[in-house]
This record gives sequence, C-alpha cells and structure tokens, in this order.
Amino acid sequence: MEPGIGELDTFPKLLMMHARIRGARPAIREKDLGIWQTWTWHEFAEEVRALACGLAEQGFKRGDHLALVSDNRPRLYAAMCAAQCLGGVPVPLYQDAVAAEMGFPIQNAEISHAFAEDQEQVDKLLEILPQCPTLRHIYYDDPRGMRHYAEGVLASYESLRDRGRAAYRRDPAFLESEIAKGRGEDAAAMLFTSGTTATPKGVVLTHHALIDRARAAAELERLDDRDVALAYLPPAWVGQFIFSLAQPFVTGYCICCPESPETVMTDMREIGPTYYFAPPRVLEALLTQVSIRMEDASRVKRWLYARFMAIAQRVGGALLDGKPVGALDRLLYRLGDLVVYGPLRNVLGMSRVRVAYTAGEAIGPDLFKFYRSIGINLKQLYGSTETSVFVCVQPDGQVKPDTVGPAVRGVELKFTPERELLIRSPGLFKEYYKNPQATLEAKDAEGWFHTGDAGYVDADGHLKIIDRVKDVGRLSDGTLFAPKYLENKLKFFPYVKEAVCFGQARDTVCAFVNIDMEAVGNWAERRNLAYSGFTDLALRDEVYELVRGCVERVNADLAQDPELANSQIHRFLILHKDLDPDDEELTRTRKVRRGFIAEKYAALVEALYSGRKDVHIEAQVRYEDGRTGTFSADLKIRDARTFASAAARKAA
Amino acid sequence: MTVPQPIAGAQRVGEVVLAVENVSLSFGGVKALVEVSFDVREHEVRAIIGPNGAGKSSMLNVLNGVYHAQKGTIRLRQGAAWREFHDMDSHEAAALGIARTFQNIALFKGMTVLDNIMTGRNLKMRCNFLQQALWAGPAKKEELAHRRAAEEIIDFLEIQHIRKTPVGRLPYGLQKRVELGRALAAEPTLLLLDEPMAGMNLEEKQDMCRFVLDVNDHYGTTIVLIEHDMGVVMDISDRVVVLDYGRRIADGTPDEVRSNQAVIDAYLGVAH
Amino acid sequence: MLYREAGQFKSTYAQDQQIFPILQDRVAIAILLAVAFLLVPAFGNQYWLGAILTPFLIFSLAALGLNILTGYAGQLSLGTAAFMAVGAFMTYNFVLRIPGIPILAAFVLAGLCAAAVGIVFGLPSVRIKGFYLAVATLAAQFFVLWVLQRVGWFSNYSTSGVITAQEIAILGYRFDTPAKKYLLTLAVVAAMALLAKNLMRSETGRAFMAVRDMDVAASVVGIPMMKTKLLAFAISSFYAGVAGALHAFTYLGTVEPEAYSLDLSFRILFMVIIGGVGSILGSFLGAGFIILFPIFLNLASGWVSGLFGVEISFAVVSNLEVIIFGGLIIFFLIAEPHGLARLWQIAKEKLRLWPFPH
Amino acid sequence: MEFVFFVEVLAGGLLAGVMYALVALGFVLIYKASGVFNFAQGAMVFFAALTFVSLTEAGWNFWLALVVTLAAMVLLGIATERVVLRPLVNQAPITLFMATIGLTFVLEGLSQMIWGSQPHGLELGVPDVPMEWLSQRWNVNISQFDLFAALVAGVLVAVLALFFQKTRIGRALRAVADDHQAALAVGIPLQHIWAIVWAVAGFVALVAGLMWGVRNGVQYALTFVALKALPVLILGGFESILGAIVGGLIIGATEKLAEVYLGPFVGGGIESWFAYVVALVFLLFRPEGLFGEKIIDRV
Repeated sequence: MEPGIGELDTFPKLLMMHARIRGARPAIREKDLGIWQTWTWHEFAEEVRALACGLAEQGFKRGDHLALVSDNRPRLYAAMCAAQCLGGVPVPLYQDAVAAEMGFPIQNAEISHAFAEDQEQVDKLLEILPQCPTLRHIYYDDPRGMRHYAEGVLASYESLRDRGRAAYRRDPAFLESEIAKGRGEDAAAMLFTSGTTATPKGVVLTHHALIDRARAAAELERLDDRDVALAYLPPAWVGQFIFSLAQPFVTGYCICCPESPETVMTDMREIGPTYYFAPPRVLEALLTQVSIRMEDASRVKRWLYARFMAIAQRVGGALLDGKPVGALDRLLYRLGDLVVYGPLRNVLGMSRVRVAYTAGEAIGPDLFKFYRSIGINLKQLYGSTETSVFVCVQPDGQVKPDTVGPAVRGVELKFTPERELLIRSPGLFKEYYKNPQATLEAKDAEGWFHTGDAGYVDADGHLKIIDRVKDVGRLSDGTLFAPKYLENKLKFFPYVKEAVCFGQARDTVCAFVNIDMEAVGNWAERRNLAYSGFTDLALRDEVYELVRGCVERVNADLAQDPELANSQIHRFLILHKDLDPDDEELTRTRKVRRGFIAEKYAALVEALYSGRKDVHIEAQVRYEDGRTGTFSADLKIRDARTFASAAARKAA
Repeated sequence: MTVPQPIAGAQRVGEVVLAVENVSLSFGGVKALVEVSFDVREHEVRAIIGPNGAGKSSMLNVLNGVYHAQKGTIRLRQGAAWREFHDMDSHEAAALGIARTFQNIALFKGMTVLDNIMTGRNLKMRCNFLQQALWAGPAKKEELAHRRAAEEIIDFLEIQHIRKTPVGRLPYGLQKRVELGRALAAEPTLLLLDEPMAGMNLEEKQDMCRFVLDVNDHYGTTIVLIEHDMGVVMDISDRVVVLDYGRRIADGTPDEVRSNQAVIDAYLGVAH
Repeated sequence: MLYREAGQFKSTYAQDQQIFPILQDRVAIAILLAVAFLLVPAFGNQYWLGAILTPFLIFSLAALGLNILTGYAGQLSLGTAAFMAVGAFMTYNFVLRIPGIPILAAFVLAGLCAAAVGIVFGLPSVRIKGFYLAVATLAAQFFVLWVLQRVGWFSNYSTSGVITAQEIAILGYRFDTPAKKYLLTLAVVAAMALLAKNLMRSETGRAFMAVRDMDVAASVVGIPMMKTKLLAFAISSFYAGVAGALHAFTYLGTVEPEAYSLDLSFRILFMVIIGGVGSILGSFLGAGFIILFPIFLNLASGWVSGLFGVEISFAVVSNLEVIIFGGLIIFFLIAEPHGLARLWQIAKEKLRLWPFPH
Repeated sequence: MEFVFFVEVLAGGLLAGVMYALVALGFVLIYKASGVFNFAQGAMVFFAALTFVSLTEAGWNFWLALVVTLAAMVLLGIATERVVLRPLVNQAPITLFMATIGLTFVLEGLSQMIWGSQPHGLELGVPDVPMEWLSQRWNVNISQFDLFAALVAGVLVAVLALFFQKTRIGRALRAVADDHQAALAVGIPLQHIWAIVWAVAGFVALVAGLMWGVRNGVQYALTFVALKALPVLILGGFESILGAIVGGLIIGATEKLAEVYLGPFVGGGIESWFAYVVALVFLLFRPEGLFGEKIIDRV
C-alpha cells in the first residue's frame, strides 16, 4: 500500500491523501438523470471540506453525533466524512425504519444535527421532534414537496455546503487543524446492532479499528483503486459501511450508488462491479429470479441450461479452486461458459466480479455451490458489528460450503466449554454507547469479545459456525438441533422464502414455512390455479403438496448425515402472511427473531406438536399504510415423510 | 438550458393572462360553443367543468388552435403587451407558450418515452437539419443540453424506469404521465389539461394531482384544467367555469360554484 | 449470448446518445466496414463487384431515401425512380456543360436538383394525406420521365435518348475498374447513411416521426407541418438523386429514361417494406434481399431442374420471382410490419437477454 | 368544320372515359365495403381478360367461358379476402394499400405463368366501325363499339346502384363501409359480406377486362389501367359510384382534348401524366373529391 500510511490514522486524513495523489480517479458514482454522475476524489474532498465548515458554523463540535437517514447517496457519505473531519461521529440509521424506531438513537446520543435524504425521511424526523429536544438542525438533500415547510429546524444541503465553502475560503487553516487533531482512537462511527434480542445497542467503532480491519482484508484480496463496488444495502448496516466507506478510504476504489432500490439489478448490470458483497437472502432472491425466468424460457434454452448446469454442478467449483479436472470436463465447461455461465454472469451483472463475499447469516450449501459453479468467486466471511466485520475470511483456493474460513491476520479465536466463540482483534469496538453494563458483559477484562455464536475450528483451521448459542439446542433425546442449518436447506428451494424450525427439548422437529409469493405464484399460474392473494395461495392444498415435496427432499438429505439424521422435519404448516420487520418478526436486516415468533405464534407451535390436522388463528396484522386489522383463517398442518438414517439403513 | 427556476415567493395568483371573449363554435348545425367568455389569471389553476358534451374539450381545442371558432376573440398577454387572436393556429399557439394534453392520449406511438418528451422541446432547438446531419459541434451540444432538460422532467414525473420503452407498450396511467411530460418539456407559460385523470384508479389520480400541483407550484405554470371528478376540481382549482350545452352558466370559486343552483340543475339533468 | 454488457455504463449523455452504445456492436460495425472497404475490393471478382455489390449499395441508398420519406415521415411515394432519373441526367449535364467540375460536386448539385423536383411534387402533401399522396408521386414519376424523353437538352439531343456517363476522375485519379467504382459508391453510401442516421436521431428525425404518428399532435407541439413535410421530400429526393447519379456513373454506364420506370419505384418500395419501414438498417437489408433473391432463385431453379431433369424456362422463373415478391410483401405486412430490421432487432435483444427468455 | 372535329374528339374522349369509369367502379366497390384501396383491381382486370380470351381460343363456347371466368374471379375474390385482408383487418389504410400492391404482383405473375404472356386479340362480335348514319349526317365518326361499351357501363352502373340502395345485402354493405365494428355488433357477417363484395368487384373487373381487351388487346399493359383509375377516383371521390362514372368521363375527355389540342405544342405523349395533374390540381381545392364529405379531424 502507499508508503507512510502510518500517520494517516483517521478517515479524513486518508481522504485528503487520496485527493492529493489520485485526485482525478473516480471516488463515487451515482446513477441520476439517466447517466452515472461521477465525483473524483478531488471533487469529493472539496465537497467534504465545504460541508465540514458548514457544520462547524452550525455549531457542530468535536464529539457531537450526526444522525443520517438516507439511501446510498454521494452526499450521504460526504456528510459522514464531514462530521468525522470535525471529530464528530456519524450515526447512520435504517432508512426503511418507522419514525418510532429512530427516537431511541437520537435521544440516547443527544443528537443535535441530522442529515435526511428527502421529504419521507424529514417527515419521520419531524414526527419525533417533540420527543427529541436536542435535535436542532435537519439538513435535507432532495427538496421535492417541501416548499411550504416552515420549520426553522430545516435547512437545505446546498445552503449548508455553500455557506461552508465560503467559510472554508475565508479560513482554510481551521479545517486543516481540526482534521490534524483527529486520532486513530477517536470514534469514527456509531452503528446500531440489528437487535435480534433486546433493544438496539449503539456500537462505537474507532478510526483505528475500522482502518486496521479494512486494510487487513484489502491486502488479503489485493484490492486497489481500479476496483469497483456497488453500494445498495442499507448504509446503517456495518457490512455496507465497511464496503462503501472504510475500505474505499483505505484502498481508493470507486463505489457506485444505484438510481433507486427498484433499479438495483439494471444498475448492477451497467456498472459490472469487481468487488461484490451480498447477504444470503439477496443471493436467494437472485437464484429464485433465475429459476423463475428459466422456467419460462423456450424448450431449447431449458435443455441447454439443465445440461450445462449439471456439468457446472460437477466441476465448476473445482475449476474455480484450481483443483485438477478431466480434459473433457474442462472442454465442456469452457463450452458451457460461452453458452450459459458467461451470459448468466453477464445478465446478473457479475461478469467482472473478482471477489464476492457473503456474510451476515449462515448460507445454504447448495445456494453457495450454485454461484461458485457458474464461475463467480463467492467466498464466506464471518464478522459482526462489534468486530468491524472482518474476523474470518475464506482465502482464494480454500473455499468450502460449510465453513467461514481461517482467522484474518491479527485475530485470535478461543471457545468456552459451551462452544461459544470468543474473539480478540484490533478491530474490536470501543464500547456500547452509554451502556457500560452491556459492554462489560460482551467484552471481558482480557479484551475477549463474547460473540454469542456457537461453533468450532475444523481440521483445516477453518471456523465452522453452528448457530446462535442460545438457539443451538438439543432434542429431548439429546441429538444436536441447529434450527438455522435446517432452515437454510429449506430456503434453497425457490418456493420457500423463510422458515422457522422448532425442536428445543422436544422429541421431533416441526417447522413454519413462509412461501415466496412470486415463485409459488408463477408456479400456480403455469398450472392455471386461480388465487386471489397471498393468504389464498398459502392455504391451497396444491401448495401444501409442493412444500411437502421440498420438506421431504430436505429430510432425505438430512438422513445422509448421521449427526443430523433424526432432526428431520416431521410436521409443518404454511404461514398465512409474510414474516415482516414491521411486525417485528424479522430484524431490519431480515434475520428471523426466533424468540418473538415462538411467543407470538405459541398456539401454532402447540397445534404442530399436538397432532391436530389444522389450527384456527386470529392475528393482529399491520398494513403498509400503518392501519392495523385482525385476520382469521384455518391453517392446515401436514405430516412429512421421514427417511431411515443412512447408519440405521446400513445396520438393518 | 435547464428548466426555469421556480419564481421565488410567487404571489399566489397574478392578473389576467388569458381572456376569452364571447367565442362561438359550431360544426355544421351543431353549436358546440355559444358566446363563451371567461378569463384566466397568472399562476392560477383554472378548472372548466360541465356535463358530457357541454363543450369543454371544444373550448380547449379552440384555445390552442385545433378547432377554429367562427366568432369571438382570444386575448393573450405576452409580457406587457396583449395579443388578439380570432383564429389561433395550433402551431402558433405552441410558439406562444401554450402546451396541452389530450383527452384520449395523442402520443407518438412509434417513439420511446424519452423521444416523445424530447419532441416537446422542438421549438427550443435552433440548429438546422444540416448541422444535425453532420452531428456538428453546436447541434450535438444542443441535443445533449435538451436531453438533460428532458431528464429533469423524467425525474420530476418519476418515470425513470420506462425512459427507453416504446410508448405504445405502456399502461394507460403511465401514458397520461408521459403526455404531461411532453407538454412540460416545452416549458409552457399556459398548460391546458384535457381530463388528465380520466380512467385512472385512485392511486394514479392522487399521483397525477400531486404532479399538477407541483407543476403549478414549482414551475409557476398557469393551468387550465378540464376534469369530471368533483373532488379533484374542488381540491386543486382556484376558480371554476361551468359550461352546459356550450353556454357558460357559472364562474367563480369552487365553493360558489358548488352551491350555484344552475350548476346543480345542469348536472342533475333538469329539463331545458 | 455474444454480448457482455456488464460494466458498460454511461457517464455522459454523449455516450448514451451514440449510435452504437454497446461495445460488441461497435466492434461488429468496425469489422463490417473493414471487410467492405479493404477485403471485398481486394478479393472480390468482377461479377460480384460490378453486378451485385455496387447495385446493392446504390439501391440501398435509394431505399434509404424512400425510407426517410415513407418510413420516418409517413408520406407514401411511388416516384423514387423519377428522382433517381433526375439525379442521373443532371449529373451528366453538369459534367458535360461545366468542364472540370469535380464529380462529387456534380453528384451533390444533381442531388439538389432532384431535391427541388421533390419539393415541387411534395407540395400537395401539405393538404392531402395517406395514399391519396400516391397520385402526386405518380404524377412525378410519369411527368419527369416524359420531360427527360421529350426535352432534348437533357440527353444532349441524342437521337435514342440514351446518355453515356463520362469517365469519373477525382484529382486526377481515374475510377475505371469495378473495384474502384465499388469503393467510390461504398464511400458515398456509407457517408450518406451516417448523415441520415444522425438526422434521424436528432430533432429533424423526431419531427418526421411525429408527423407520421399523429400530425395533429405534432402541430400542437409546435412542429411546422409544411416545412417538415417538404424537408422530408427534399432530403428523400436528394438521396434518390445521388443514388440515380451513382446508378448511371458507377453501375450501368449508359442509361435512358425508361430505365427509371414505375417498376423500379415499386421495387424500391418493396425494399423498404421487406427491409423495414422506418429503419436505416432496414433499407440495406431490403436492398440486399431484393437483389440477392432473384440470383438465389435462378441457382435454386438450376439446381432443381438438374435434380429432377425438368427444364424450367426463364419465363417461369421470372414469373415465379414476381409472385414470390408479391407474396412476401403480403407476408411481411401481416407477420412483421417492420420487416427484416425488426426481426434483426428481436434476434439482437434475445442475444442480450440470453439465457433468459425474451 | 372545327366544331365537328371538336365534337368527335370530345365524344371519343368521353367514351374512353367510360372505359376508365368501368375500372374505377371496381375500386369504389371494394373501398365502399372494406375501406381498402384495392390497387390490384388492374391486375384482376388483366387476369379476367386473359382467362376469358385463353378459354375462348381453346375453343370454349362464349357463354361457358364467361361463366367459368366469372367463377374464377369470384373464387379469387374470396381467396384474397381470406388470405390477405382478414389478417390485416384493423391496420392503417396505407398498410392495406401496400398489401394490394403485393397482390398485384402475385396476380400478374400468376396469370402469365398460367396463360403465357403473348398478347391476344379479343373479338366480341361488335364491330369497331364508326356508325354510318352518324358519320354521313354530321361527319362525326364514333365507333359502334364505344357506344356498346357505354351502354354496358350504363347498365352495370344502374344495376349496382339499385343493388346498393335497395337490396338487404346492399344496405349491409354500406353499413360495413361506415364502421366494421359497428356492423359486426349488429350481427352483419363481415367476412361473408366482404366475400360478396370481392366477387362483385371480380365481375366488374371481368366486364372492364373484356371492354379494354377489345380496344387495346389483352396484354400485360392492361394492369397499368389501374394507375389511370386513381385520378378518376380522386375526382369522383372513393365512395360514390356516380362519382366514378363522372370522374371517368372528365378524365377521359380532358385527356383526349389535351392530347389533340395541347399535345403538339409540347411534343405530344402527354396522356401519360396529364390525368394526374388534373387530379392534383382538383385535389388541392377539394381534397375529398366531388361527392365525398368534408374530412374533419376529431381529436
């Protein structure tokens, strides 16, 4: 990397360095008004300087927090870095969170300044303004529809920047000195955990921690300023924060912001990123799209697709890992690359992907194998908000479907008797903001961080995560019960969007299945089954048969693995509605909140285990526009065939 | 060449910009308009309502020269001076800053959404066909500048996702929005909307209302609106003129017009 | 399948508005031009260069002219051959009567004369629409031929009415071999096709298409009807005029008015319909089809007669050709009104979406 | 003497006009019923004449040949409607016009393929000799055949006018001409009607073919007679039978007079384009023709 990076220990200093030595290179692109508008590093630095001076003028002091609620926008990242220049701490919030959820962070950090993208976000902040006395300034980017907003609190982004630009011209030294004051151990950002369990906690991450981890991973993958990444996930999530702020500032690569959440696919295809990051649910959704569209393709294409995918399934992964493969297979694969895999990668926008990570949740092995088989260098990554993401990364050539790879340089791993994973690394978080008690619980005296995940290190030194510690359980007869592993196998089928398995201290495993409206709908339409909506489709017998087929295929797979053989799924029901973060059944990053669901649908779980054929359900449902309504239906319950385990069959 | 900036602090409604004085129009024996007179003020949302066949569309078509009235004059304010027309020609109306949308969509089916909107800007193009053929410096610069202005309208109407779709393939609601975009592209001072919300579901209607109000608010464009949906008319128009059998039977604020007995009779179909 | 569009993003409007935004298309067109300009003249034999490729280019240009008028501006014309005749004869006269005039200048001037005639016979289009307009252009077809036959000045008082195209020389370099004539034709046609493409993707082209799609809406948007229609006639006739000049000077060598009969106008109309109404590429595809098809038919009938031993007379083959052309017109109007160009476009879109369905 | 010569030329012109009218009639019929400007009418005239003359030369009896040719034309009409028009039912008129151009070439190729392409003379038993008593009295020689042709045309027009106005099918035809969808809505069998219309047009083409065949001989040039019908229709309007006759007479007369009086000054041969110029000039003042109604663009 660049010489003398040592004393560049904060993001603003890194930014000024990039502006100097690669000023003309693109820093950020955004699809707007039909073309990709581009900010070079020089222009981006100018914008940050102007904004920082503007904020300073507005009374933003060192140590203050700046709340940010917006999609991925160049101006969002400029605002973040501007706050950091003044020694402040950017606090990105989830842009699709409801107003009530934003109240706690603002009160907790006594936030006085906020950056909101458009009228939708401004309205949320204004709604909670009475409960947030400290909030005095809200800067909005897109003025659409806000001409008659008279609140004094509001000011436009342009006015802030222009005043700041004038201030900078008057006194440039002030900002240079503020940047110089910055130290590695200062707080660089505060990110709120998705809170699968209790109320969200503000994780404070220092410049040093983020830069150190970002640089370690960048060196592993030899990232440089020619790489391109797409910023499409919520900026408040540590994954996106690392890939669109920490690492670009370390390596100088360019991030690209899509036009709108609806156009992410087309924008990705246009940009063709070389460095890609996607949580398992995005990869699942993509695979579902591929299988739905391939079902509608002509017979010739379907035949070609099936024929070559079989070859890819066999040798694709091996070829990517550089393992030896027969000459004929190699030739067939190259032909397949011309006819199927190349075009498929191209249509998905992944032709130029050099490194693709997946993390945030355990990924189904078949889903993982699918992407590697068509030549996409997808690798597993393990980390969390508290560890500045990079804990374990699978290096090229050592990629296995069920592990998360060896520890990254500088990370130490240790296990408690209950197999809970403990981590010590320079990337650890400083503290949970204003929550010393939780900080002590999570980080003990010697600096070990309790991850709350259960796992073990396998023969090749790769870490293998089983599940959340409190979720890993035992059936009544003592066999291992890892709900996430079962759910991921179910979710590989395009028809299953989400699944929740129950079995802790029970004698059999039962499951809720949340069908994928689009995939099952398309399946139904091709058999011209009429259905009026999600619930009607979910209650149909044909759909139950379809899901039963999937469950039984999973059971067949499980039967092969002696350890998991008798955690096959005996009975299941199809949920009458999509699990939704608005109903608190999922976190903002769409992870299942198992405890909450077990409580809310206790009646359903009981019905599953009491052998009843169906169960009546009355549920509170919140509609999109905020209205709530009650909902009642009879959910059917089906048994699924289970298979004798391989060991048992061998013995018999 | 960007779209004109909003008139800062525009005083809500200015003085009279357009005056229609006893205009009469007939096709053979059919009297579409009889001695109709009304005026329109600057930055105003002026509604024309009336039962089916009352002559609303005919009035609009006379205003922008698609039909030629037999009698009466149209006076249009250009800056300080007044210009009088007995017989407006549609091409000339466009040059005077009058743009319009049609009741049943009149888009150019053979072109994409972007091209339709760009065609709306043809009066602003200066280069002749030779320069355009050579794609010479000025012609290319002009084309790209107008492309940017069209993009701002596409952004304003939130139709980025259909920018390169042939117009014929779009659903009804979106076609109406593209037609509004084409009219806006000409940066008109006077915008004539012929039932912009006909045949739309509730959500599309709300969107279209928002766009119409934004146009009037953001660009300061004076709007003459024909609409059946009383709810919409009462909400967004400043003044309303009511036609029935080609005659003006009422003119005033929405509340005055709603309580006017003649209007109620016209709509409830009292015998003439 | 062949397209790899990932990573080809546009960061300026100039990039977005270019003729071939996708890299693979740009590569394909570059190869095509290289083959056409370098390989073909080097390796092509006399028959292919002189009797197939040069006429193909000339008729593509004429079809392009008609496409601008009928395809883009929606004004039907049955008089393209007449405007070609004007081009041919005026070039002959310019070279004859202005010693030392560069041949290209003669082509342009002849084109302008054809454009003038086009405007005169385009005047009725201001008041009448649709296939009524066929009358105006039919009048042009017959009237122009009548003038060229009757008025001796045009054919320099040659008794048979036949003119012989003079030798083509630019800056002393003589274009006498088929290869050189082919190259000259190719250069002129390629340049004019580019000009036409630029025209059609800018304001003039949009005005034409607006007048074609809905003229009431066009005038409401401010497009001057008269000026636009006459411009369409002028440009279309200019293209036909230059095509006529090339037809005489680089293809036939000696021409008389009867060579530009109504039948030729119909053939050019076929090229536009089969090739693709309203598409620059369509003109080339249509011309290629109409020229190559009879050759293919002869080969096929020769092969068939060889196979089955039955002698197929020349008359039958020519009748068959006429029937099949007529049949194809009907087929294309029913199956794909936008002709070969639309089939080509659909095939391209399928390749871009591969393996997903179109 | 001058005046007598003028009458003779005029009469000759008018009678030639009758021939144009006969052809134009076929166009009007099809346009009235289906809104299609059938450019292939000329080719149908040629096909009918060629079939008839080939059959008579092959020794068939006159009336038998006539009936068979008529049957052939009816079949041709039905086939055209079925194959060409039905798939293009609500396309723009310009598309249908181009389809009939395609049909023209198919018919030309077909007729020459079946019957060969040599020209044939045609004899109907009516001498093409001037009427004696007329030529003696006023020294005006008008050929008997022309008068016969005028008679046939008159009868044909009368029959068709009656057919359209009075009979049930006639009324249905006019309904279809106005609006296909509306006609369908009231239960008029559209395809059935179109078949009848094309059959009648085939019959008219046969009559025209015979008349033209006698005058100019049955050969390929006959198809170009359709081009001459275009100006006639422009003048007379596309929907009116009367218009077709009047238009035909006007074009016939003006063309002949121009040829005789104007031709010498400009080198003759102007009959090839004169009719179009007349139609053009007329069109500029009354775009909808003599009897058509004013076209109003409803928005």
